[in-house]
Parts: sequence; structure tokens; C-alpha cells
Amino acid sequence: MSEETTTIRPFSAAAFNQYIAEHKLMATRCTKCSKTYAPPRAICPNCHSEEMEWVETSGKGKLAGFTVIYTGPTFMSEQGFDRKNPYISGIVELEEGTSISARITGLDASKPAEIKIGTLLSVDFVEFGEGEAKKTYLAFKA
Amino acid sequence: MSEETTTIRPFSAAAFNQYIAEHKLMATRCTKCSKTYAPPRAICPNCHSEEMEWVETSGKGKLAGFTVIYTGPTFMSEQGFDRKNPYISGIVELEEGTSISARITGLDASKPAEIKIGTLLSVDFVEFGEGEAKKTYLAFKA
Amino acid sequence: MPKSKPLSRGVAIVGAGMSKFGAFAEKNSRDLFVEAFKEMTKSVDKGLDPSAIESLYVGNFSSDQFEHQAHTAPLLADAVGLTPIPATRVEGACASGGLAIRQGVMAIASGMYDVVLVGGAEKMTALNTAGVTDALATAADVPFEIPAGFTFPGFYAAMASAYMHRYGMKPEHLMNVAIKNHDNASLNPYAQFGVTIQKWMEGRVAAAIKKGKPAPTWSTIWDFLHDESGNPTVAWPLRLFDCSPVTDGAAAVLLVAEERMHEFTDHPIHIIGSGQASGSALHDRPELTAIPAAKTAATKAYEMAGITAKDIRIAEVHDCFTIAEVIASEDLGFFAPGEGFKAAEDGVTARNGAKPINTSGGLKAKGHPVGASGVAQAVEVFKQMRGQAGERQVAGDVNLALTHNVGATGSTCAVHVYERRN
Amino acid sequence: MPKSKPLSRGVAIVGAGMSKFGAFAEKNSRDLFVEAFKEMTKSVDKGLDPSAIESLYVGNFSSDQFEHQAHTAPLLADAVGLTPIPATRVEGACASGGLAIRQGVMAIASGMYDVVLVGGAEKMTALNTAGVTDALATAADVPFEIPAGFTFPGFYAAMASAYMHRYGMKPEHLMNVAIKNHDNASLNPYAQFGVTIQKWMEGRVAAAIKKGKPAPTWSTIWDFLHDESGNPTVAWPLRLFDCSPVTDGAAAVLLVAEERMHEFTDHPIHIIGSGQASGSALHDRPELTAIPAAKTAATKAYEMAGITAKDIRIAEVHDCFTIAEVIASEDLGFFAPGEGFKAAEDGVTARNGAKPINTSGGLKAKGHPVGASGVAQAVEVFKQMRGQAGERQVAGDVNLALTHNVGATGSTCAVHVYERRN
Ligand SMILES: [Zn+2]
Ligand SMILES: [Zn+2]
Repeated sequence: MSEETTTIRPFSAAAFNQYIAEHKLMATRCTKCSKTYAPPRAICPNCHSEEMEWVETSGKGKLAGFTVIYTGPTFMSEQGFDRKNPYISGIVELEEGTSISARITGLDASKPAEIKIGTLLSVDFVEFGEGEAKKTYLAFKA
Repeated sequence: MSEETTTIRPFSAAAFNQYIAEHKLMATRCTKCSKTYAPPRAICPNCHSEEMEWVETSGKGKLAGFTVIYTGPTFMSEQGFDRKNPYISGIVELEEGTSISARITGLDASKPAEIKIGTLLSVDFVEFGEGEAKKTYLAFKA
Repeated sequence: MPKSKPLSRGVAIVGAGMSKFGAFAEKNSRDLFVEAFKEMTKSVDKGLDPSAIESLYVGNFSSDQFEHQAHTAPLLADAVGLTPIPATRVEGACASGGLAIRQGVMAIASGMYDVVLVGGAEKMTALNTAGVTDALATAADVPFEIPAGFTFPGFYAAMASAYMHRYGMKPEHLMNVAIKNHDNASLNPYAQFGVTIQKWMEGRVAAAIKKGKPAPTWSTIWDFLHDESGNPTVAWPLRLFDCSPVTDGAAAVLLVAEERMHEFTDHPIHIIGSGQASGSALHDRPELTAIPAAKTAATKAYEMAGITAKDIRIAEVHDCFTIAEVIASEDLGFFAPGEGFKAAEDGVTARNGAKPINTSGGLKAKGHPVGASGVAQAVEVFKQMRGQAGERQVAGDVNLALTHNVGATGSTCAVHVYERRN
Repeated sequence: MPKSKPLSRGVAIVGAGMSKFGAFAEKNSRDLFVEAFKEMTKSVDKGLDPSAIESLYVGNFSSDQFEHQAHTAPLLADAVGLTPIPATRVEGACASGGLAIRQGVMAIASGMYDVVLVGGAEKMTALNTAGVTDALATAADVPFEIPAGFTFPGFYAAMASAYMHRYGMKPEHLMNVAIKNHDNASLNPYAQFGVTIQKWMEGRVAAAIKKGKPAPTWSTIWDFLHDESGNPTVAWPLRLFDCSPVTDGAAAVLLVAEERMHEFTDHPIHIIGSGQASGSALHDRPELTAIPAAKTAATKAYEMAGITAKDIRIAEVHDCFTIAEVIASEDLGFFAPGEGFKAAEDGVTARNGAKPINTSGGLKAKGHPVGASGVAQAVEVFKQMRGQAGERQVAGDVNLALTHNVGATGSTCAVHVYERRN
């Protein structure tokens, strides 16, 4: 995946989510110490620099921790998940060295004991809703 | 109005509201220093006694302050109030020397400048909703 | 209540900044706090290494309801790169910011920390008007006040009705407060409404003409303020221009132990008085024309500072509504009961008056992101006392200042007194 | 981070009490706090004149969402007759109570007050399960964690998955924690679930027979805990009995400056260590098998107290989930990383073990009214250290104790160390 650099959008949740809606998993990189952060940061926690830039991630990572959820929040229930149809949430360590929370797809939620920490994953985007109400969710698939 | 004394119900908002639903404006009285409080109190702020009792108020009072509200909370909008049909909220000083917030009825909301502080009022109860959803509100009428 | 006790050691402000106040659809409270933090950092004369900061207090009323985001303090700490320092949210409705400052003062006085960041943030405009009304209502004594139909404009309107009855004030008198505060805000680049009411009115006329609608016939701002189409009644006797707006914003101040202040600046502002008090529901007070918690908090703050009301050069007071500024100016001892509205009418509280109040534009015109407001008040006095308030700078030696921050109708009040010594 | 600094003056607990924990449809957080306040008052050996109390701190997570009531602190102060003393709400998610204690300590150390009441309250059961899940979710880093579908059981389950992978723990190991904490709670008259899991299981069987349904065939509690109908999976690998319940409750402790403690009791409990730290979102940490903020807070608290983990006789730790207790026991230095689950299996953390943990029943079985939990932990150590814990009293000299209170997945942590000197 090509690396796209832009400093036009603010380093905010709103901008990050706009990128997600465009099916891009973008990170912010500190122009001073080069550390990369996804989710985005406006100030570098490593060197306190305020000079950041947006970079597109490779979208590759591995599973650092996960769960299969049988009782979800209201918005997941609305998307059809429940005790009979549980879903996987996980934490993914990206190639860039930063980690992020995401839905996990392509693994069997009915056999959690067989899901392996360290499984290689690549970025995916899950959409729900129509028109104005359409929302895109960050996911990673095995 | 007869004075009914009971110590059976707790000195709580739930108990107070249950009395309101029964069309009774009850106060709590400190058995030690005799001060009376409506809304209810479980501990006397005057003498720190924990021995209170419920007493029924006379239901008589006078207007200490008021407003005519053109933009109300959601539940008042649901009861039909809006910019074209504003309502009066006020603070009423009871004969017993304690004061309470209540809806004010029987005065002309379209002529607020003619409403007088000190107007004599008596207790009233306004109901809204049907069956399970029925709620009774404390009011005072001129 | 016992007498105020002295602090174990002194505390000074060495940096202060705020975000632009306004309505920003794309910014959450974290984004706003990052802005305020950067402004604060820039204001530290000798520069700030953020790793010197040992603890964070955040004033925030209810991001829970406004943004579906609680546990705000560690998120704000993290957003500005301060993890793992202690980060604590303090809530006292619209006085949350003032309480956060007070916790920062105590944290330093306790000996536990030397350098404490105090922030305030609120992101309110994601909710519609009804949503904001309902969220603010949770600051009241909900089971006993809200069923009466009260809103916050309504509570203060009831106080105004009692004040009018007792002291002969007319609703028109309150407009003087709004006019003054918009005048001040027109000189504050961070204000939500950086225009005078005159300019506002002219804008309304121009907009009508542009849309091909009949132009309103207001000849003066008084016409405008008396007209329901220009200035609609919200809760009689209060109209739109008697009310502070719904605002997104954040503010930050850096507090340090006096023994270390010269590492940061040669022009510190000392916090020499701090008072706080609680109050019962509005109906449960001996009178509606004063706020007992404000009087108690002021007494405590003056006592700790060893000064009296007449020594104060400028004050930022909690004008969530115009009547609140009038009552505040009396509760603080600036004017006798029943005289506050006359002082506003006579220009005593204007920027060039004897007792300037709300030179920033106040909550009324600068904006009122509720949890940030108390901290933003300290930002204004920091600038005024150091002669850095630009076009709205008060003349003369602003050596003693005060902030007055009220939660709800006065269930909480925090008052601070500030001193510049050189 | 800089080293812990000593407090300007010492602080002791002289009274402590809590309401019954449980689900109480007719009680709001004020009613619960009144109960806790009365219990605290009764516990003060030499009696308490409430007018001696100078300030109130309240730990409360989100009455905003649970009760549509914010601005909790002045309302609680007023409910127990303490208006107009300063009343300040402190919020750090489920660590709100621990942070409130810490503010109380600092307020006294600062010299501003001698006698400070610290309360915690949460009324959670007015919402249904989905409502509680959504409300608790606001304690997370909402924009970046919640869209992934995480719930709080889910976050801790993800930590458990990483822990299992790294250290070879099985889900069954966690059941030891639940069994122990229910055993302890069965001896605590204030607990929400005052029954052992054995009794619980027997109750389920008896209820089925009474209703004429087929009786479950569980022969031991291990059968019961492995059965989806007895112990359903909530977020794999966590099941219902790995999770703390939804609870209504309140707690209160009275803190005083050491120089005045003998006015209240001859058996004070000194707070000799206090540490707090913040943490980033769960995904943004170097490992998932420990909570950095807990390690930092513990280090600070030990440093201030001048002791080490091995000196601690008993600890109340934040077992919102069974895995949380295991990780806490390692973060606090009681056991090496990867050894905590074995200590629970071996009975080391049992009431009669070498390092008793959660003698109260913990959040798991005593109940978890989130903002009150941190204060209720202090109530338990106060009772245990004074030999007043009744049937669940730990044998021997409980002269040093610790409380560990976590907000969210560890974005906040507060640790306190307590000492009895006579
Ligand atoms: Zn950097
Ligand atoms: Zn009494």
C-alpha cells in the first residue's frame, strides 16, 4: 500500500473517522522523533512535539488480545449480534509498532479456544446502515 | 386539612412522590427541634437529629418567585407547552415555613408582569399520562 | 463554620491559555483541550517542558451526556502526552472549572506536587437545544425541582422576579449587562460572540435584506432588545440576550509552588485566596435575591487573602444570565444589596469603570462551555494582571483580581483572589 | 516521574461505614449516602458532632447517566445536613472513590481543613442491562475503543486472552477467585451476594424444583460453573461469575488531621501512602497482561509509606472481573508476573492465607456500585485493622493494609496504604 502523507486534516477523531469512511486506516507520525500513532495524536507523547503528519498504514498486523462477546452494547445488538450470534473484538498490533482496537472477522466466533494470539491480520472495513446513517467500522480479517 | 402523622415510609424522594401520586403534599418534621421540611429530609439540617416524622402540610402558601417558561424541557413539551403556550413555574413558601418548587396554575401566563409576588396559593395536583405512565405533578393554584 | 486556615505553602499561576470558544462540529473536548494546552504552553515566559507537569485536574460538567464520554481526565492527559501523571476530573456543574483550580491549589499546598496543570473542557453543541436543556437540568435538584418545569433560564428568571419585586428593578436594567459584556467580547479574539449588540443587530438587518425579506425597523439596540423577533423571551423576564450561549471550549492554567515559580516566569500571578461553599436547592434558601454559597465562598476567599471587596481591581463573575452578574456583584460585596443593577446602568462595571466586571465578555458573550468557564476566568485575570489583554486591557495597576464561579443556581460556588506583586 | 514527596501533615481515618449493597428500586444515591453516613457516624468511637465536618468529597462515576442527576456532591452534603461546607465530586470511572479519598488526604495535608468527609455513591439498577453496558462504555476511550464492539467484560476478557497465552492459565483458574470472594461475602452482612457459590447453586436447584421444572444435575460447584445454563459466557473467556454485579450502594469515611485524631478515637487508622496514575487506552500499552497505571500508583504509594509489597497484611483490590484480581495481585508486587492465578488456586489469597485479598467479598460478591467501591474498600480495611470485621475477621495483627482502585481498564488507578499503630 502506498504511503500517503498529508498535513491538511486536523489530528482528531473526526478526521480519523472520515478516513475510515474512505476505507483508509491512517496514522499520525511525529515529524521530530518519527514515532507513529494510530489512533491519531496531535501532540507526540514521546517527545512532546506538536508537529505531526498523517501517514497511511500498511494495514497489516497481528492479534494481541481478543474476546468473543455474547452481550454487546446497544449498537451491536442493532447490527444483529446477540448470545446466539456473538462477535469478536480484538486489539491489533500494526506493523508500524502501534496498536488499535478493532472488530475481528474471518475467524470462528463459536470456537474461541482455537483462536490464536499472534494470528496475522489485514485491515478491513465493515459498513452498517444506509445513506446518511451509514457508518463504517474498522475491522481486521484473518 | 387534617394532620396525618406516620413514620412508616422512608424519608426519601420515592416516598414523597408516592404521596404526591396520592394527592398529598407531605413534609418531614424533626421530632427533636420541630422544624418542618418539604421536600423531605432524613437528617435534620438544623439539629442533626436522625429522628424525623411525616406530617401533612396545610397546602397553603404564597408565591416567592416565578417565571413564565417559553422553552421548556422535553417532558413539558410532551405535555403540550411551547412558545405559544408557555407555563408558569414558581417557588412557594408554605405556611409551615418551608418552601418548595411547583407548577403554578390559575394565573395568566400571557401577562407575567401582572403576576404578584406574595400571591396566596393552595396546593393542586396535575396529572399527565394514562395507566402505568400516569404521573402526578405538584402544583399550586391561585 | 471555622475560619479559613492558611495554606501550607503558596501557589502561583505561571501560564494560561484557552481555545477559541464557539460551535465546532468537528472538534471533541480532547481537540479543544489540545488547543488550550498549546496556548498555555506558549504563554509560559521561560518555556515549559511538559515533563515537568506532575498532575492534572480537569473541570468538566458532563461530557457523559454531551459526548457519551465520561472518565475525561485521563483522556485529556493522554491527548497532550502527559500519561502516566495523575489525572482527576472534578465536577461541580458550571463551577467545575473553579473547583478544579481549587484542587490544584490544594494539591500543591499539600506538598505532594510542585507543578500542576488545571484544565477545563466542555463540548456542548453536539446536542440540540432540547438535549442541552435536559442535560443542564441534571445540575439541579432533579427530583424536587425539575417536575415543577424549571429550566436553568427559569431558575434565574425566578430569582429575577424576586429581585424586581424587592428592589424595583425592571427587565430593561438587565440589558445593560448584556450590552457591556458584548462590548468587551468584541475585543476578545477567543470569544464566541466577538461582536457588539449594535453589530449583531446590523447583521440581522443586512441578512434580511440579502434574503429579500422585509428589513426589521430597529433604530437602536434598545428597539432590538425590546422586540420579540430580535430578542425573544426565554423565561420571563429573561430574554435571549440575557442568557449565555451553548458553547464548545477549553481552557488551561499552570500552577506551581511559589518556591519554583521563577523557573517559569518572572511575572507570576499568586493565588492568595480560595473559597468554596455548597448550597441547597433554590427553594430551600432564606431569600431568592442572593446566593448564600457565593457570599460564604467570597468571605472565605477574602479572609484567606487578607483583603476586602473594595481592594479588588477587576472581577470575572459567573454571568450565566444577566441577573446572575447583578446578584454576584452584590454577593461579592462590590455593591450593597439592590444596588448591583444600578452600578451596571451607571457604567461602574464597564471596562473603564471603577469596578470592571467581565472584561473578557463573560459567560454571556465570550461563551459558556460549562466545565471550562471557571478556568477561562482565570485565563482572563492572568492576562489582565500581566497587561496582556490587548485591546480590552484595563488601565492602571491591576494588582488584585477575583474570579467567581457558580454551579447550578448556587449549589456550588468557588471564589479565588489573585495578586500580582511586581 | 519525580519521586513521591512527603505530605505536609499526616492524615488518619477515624470513622467508616457503608450502606447495604444491592438492588433497591426505591432508593436513590442520596438515600444510599444517608445510610452510609449514619453507619460512619456510629463508628466514631468518641462520637461525631457533624458540625465539625469542614469539607466533603464524593466519588461518583455517572449519576448523570444512571439517575439523570449530576452535581451530586452538594446534594449529598445537603441530604446529611452539611450545607454550606464545600462539596466536591471527583470522577475517575470505577476509581472515583479512591480518587475522592486522595483529594480528602490532600485537602487536609494542604492545611485548609482538619476534618473531611469522603463519600462514594452510585445508583445503577434503574437502568436495564443494555443501559448499564452503554453507560459503563463511556468510561472507555469512546471514539477509538467502542466502535470495535468492546464492552467492559470484553476489555478484561481480551486481557485474560493475552494472559492465558503468555502464562498458560486456563479459564477454570479464574473460578478460584470467584469462589473465594463469594466465600468472604457470605460473611459480610453488607454484601449484595452474601452467599457462597455452593449456596447459590443449591438455591437454583431448589427454585427449579419448586417451579416444577427439571432440576439441574450439577453435583459440585465446578459442574455449575462450567455449565452455560448456570454460568453463561459473557465475553469469552469470562462468564457471569467472573463479573462483578450491577449494584446500588454508598460508603463514607471520615478523615482528620493527625493532630486532632484523638478527639474522635484512640484507634485511628493512618493513611501513610497514596499513589495515583493515569493510563492510555488498553490498545496503547506495551503489554495487555499488566496495568501500568496500577504499577505506577503502587510504587508511589509504597514509596510514600516507606514499605514494600511484602509488608502488606491484607489488600482490597479492584476485582471488577476475576482476571482483574489476578493481574492486580501481580501489579501490586504480591506475586511475580504469571504467578497470581496460582496464588489464588493455592489459597494464598484466601482469608486464612498468607496474603488475604478481598476479605469483604470484593467488587465481585460484595457488589460494585462503581463510584462507591473505592471508599467501601477503605471501610473494609478500617474494620479489619481495628478487629471489627466480625465473622470474616482476619487473624493476627493486621497493622498494614492496602486498597487498589482501578478506573476503566486502568486509565486511572489509585492505591492507598493504611497503618494501625496501637
Ligand atoms: Zn515525537
Ligand atoms: Zn432538628
